[in-house]
Amino acid sequence: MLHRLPTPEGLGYLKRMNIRTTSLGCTRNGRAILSGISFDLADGTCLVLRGSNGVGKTTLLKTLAGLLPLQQGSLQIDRDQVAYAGHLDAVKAQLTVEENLQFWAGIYGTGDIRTVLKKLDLSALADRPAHALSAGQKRRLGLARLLVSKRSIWLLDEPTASLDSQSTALVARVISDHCAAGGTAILSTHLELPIRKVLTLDLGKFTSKSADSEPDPFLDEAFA
Amino acid sequence: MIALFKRDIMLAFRSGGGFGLALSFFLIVVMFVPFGVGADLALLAIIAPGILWIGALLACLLSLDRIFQLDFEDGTLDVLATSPLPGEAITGAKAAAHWVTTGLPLTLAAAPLGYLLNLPSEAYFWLVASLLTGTPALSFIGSFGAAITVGVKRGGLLLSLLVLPLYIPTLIFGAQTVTRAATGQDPLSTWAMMTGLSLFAVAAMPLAAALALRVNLR
Amino acid sequence: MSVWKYANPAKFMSLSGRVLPVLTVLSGAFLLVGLVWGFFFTPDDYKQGSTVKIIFLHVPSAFLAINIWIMMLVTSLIWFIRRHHVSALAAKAAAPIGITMTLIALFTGAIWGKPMWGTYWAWDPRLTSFMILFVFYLGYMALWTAIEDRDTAADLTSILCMVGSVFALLSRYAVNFWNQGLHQGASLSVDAETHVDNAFYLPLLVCIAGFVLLFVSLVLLRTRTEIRLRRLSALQVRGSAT
Amino acid sequence: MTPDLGKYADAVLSAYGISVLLLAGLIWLSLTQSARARKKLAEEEKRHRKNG
Repeated sequence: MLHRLPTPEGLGYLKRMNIRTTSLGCTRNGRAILSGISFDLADGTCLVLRGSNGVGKTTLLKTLAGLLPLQQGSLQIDRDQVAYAGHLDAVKAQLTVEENLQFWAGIYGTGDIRTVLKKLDLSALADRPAHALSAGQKRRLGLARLLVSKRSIWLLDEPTASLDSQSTALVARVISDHCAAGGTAILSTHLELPIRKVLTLDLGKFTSKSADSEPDPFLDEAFA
Repeated sequence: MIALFKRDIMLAFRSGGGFGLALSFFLIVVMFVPFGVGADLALLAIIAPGILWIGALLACLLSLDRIFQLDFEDGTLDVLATSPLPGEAITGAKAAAHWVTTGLPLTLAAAPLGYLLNLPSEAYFWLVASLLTGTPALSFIGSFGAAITVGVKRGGLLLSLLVLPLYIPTLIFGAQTVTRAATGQDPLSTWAMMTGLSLFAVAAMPLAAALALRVNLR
Repeated sequence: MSVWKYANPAKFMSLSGRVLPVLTVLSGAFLLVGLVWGFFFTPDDYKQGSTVKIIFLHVPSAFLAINIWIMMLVTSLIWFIRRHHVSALAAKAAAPIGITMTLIALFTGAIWGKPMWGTYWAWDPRLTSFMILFVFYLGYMALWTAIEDRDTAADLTSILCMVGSVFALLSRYAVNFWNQGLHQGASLSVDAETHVDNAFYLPLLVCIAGFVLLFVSLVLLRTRTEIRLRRLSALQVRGSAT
Repeated sequence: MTPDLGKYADAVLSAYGISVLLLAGLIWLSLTQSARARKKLAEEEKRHRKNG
């Protein structure tokens, strides 16, 4: 059962398929929770993962990022283009905003962080230690890391959690701009974000039944 | 890789804890030995090489859990694992930074502390030489232990239990080098063996640590 | 027909269930014969007197202490490369047996040492190596109990076992070196077993066979326990899912 | 019955005593663990079969 998502208008056939999954299955703590996920995602699109808590949004994102091993199906994704942001900020409290970004620029081998700071309204805060930032400012710093990475596939786990409406709008704008520039984003959120060209995937439909889960050798047959 | 190395050193200086703590601990251990065994200078001269090596080893052990734990807790390791850096580069850079912030200062502090324990004058050069090439082994082997226990809550004690047995050969060769120098024997062969061991640890442990880290990030 | 099919838990359970009673009886018989023979019907050594009878405990336990670690290394490798669950569980099951054997070797060695060397404990290279082996077992077992997730625990303990083996070997060489450095012309080495009289040789072989059989029976029993526990938790997970 | 162990009787007997004690402890532990696992699993299997 292949759930091919409709290609958004304005993207021709020549557009490269950035991410392709075929009947993907994920396990968490050795227990199959998702199966049969198939989608194609073209450049310039944003995919929002929906579903109740515990349905496996984080697990799917981690599998896409390569942090969890692929359990079933096939996955085509350019790992050299993946920038992952988990629900933790990965911000060092002892370093300033600028030092935090400078570090990630060094890791990703990209240079200029000034334009990124400006774009996210962080220039004024550049010398402030990260422990003095508010939750919204920290999240902006996390987004700045994605921009600094200069990578095209963003995998975002709850980027809007614990943010006020203003910060949420900023997150949506940054993601929108990224997709408009040809990038791809897959994110999980409970909110309706004002992003153009957005597709939605309800993970509730792919909850694994134990029948089609990975066979557990310890459940094979009864033994005395 | 250099960025990670630099940042770890910067963090060690910033947070204060890791850097000064190891040195203070080393000083206190050395200070406690005369309290325990008496102030007989002749006796102290005999046990000084062992005390200095064990003190340095324990001081090194103190800060091992910081190598990965903090980055694990705030999600940095997840992001690093998806970055262009290979796993071995992450563990290698972090172990190297640990050495610069603990092994190196301990090496420098060892000579004056040796004087407190009446270490014979012939042994100072070899004390510094053995610690200089031996403490990298402590940091790199320790980083492997830290990578294994990173997912364990309050894993400090477990970390010591796992890492200390792995330190045995380094300790034996290191302390033996200084003892030989102090008693007028040739320390070069033991020093060479310890340095070889250290090189092996620097080359191989990042691989093992990266393997363990990968498992723990799942 | 591949030998790997016995790595399937159900197959392993049925096979081991059939073999275990036989092995248990065999190991009991061998141990009884070997130890009774050794204890009651061997002459005293002209030099060591009756203490030579300790050999029937010391040598087999020392032999197993080392070989159980090697068996754990092999099963760890199999788990790591082929991911057979039974293999990882067998390594976990073997560790407590290994540590018991190490303890027996240490105690009997120390008791033997008292009349021979005049002290229970000397930092003889062999005794010291066993002390080191003991802490390696301790660390390995502590890691198994510390980690909740079973596959993660299996992965990490097998990595530890592999790295630990390298360093255990290095420690052995370092200890040999260190001891020579301290006591020139060491007179305290336990090399009695290298030239064993025929009167002791046969009962010793029986004892070694008995210890090995006992180990195999125990490791099967304990692996079966681990497999049952594993199935128990798998059933519980499935039960809570539905 | 007991052989004459001479002046080393203490050493030999304690060596055998400690070894037998340790082995017995290990066997006892393995058996109780086995019995407990067997019982728990049997209960769970029964519950599982009842529920379908």
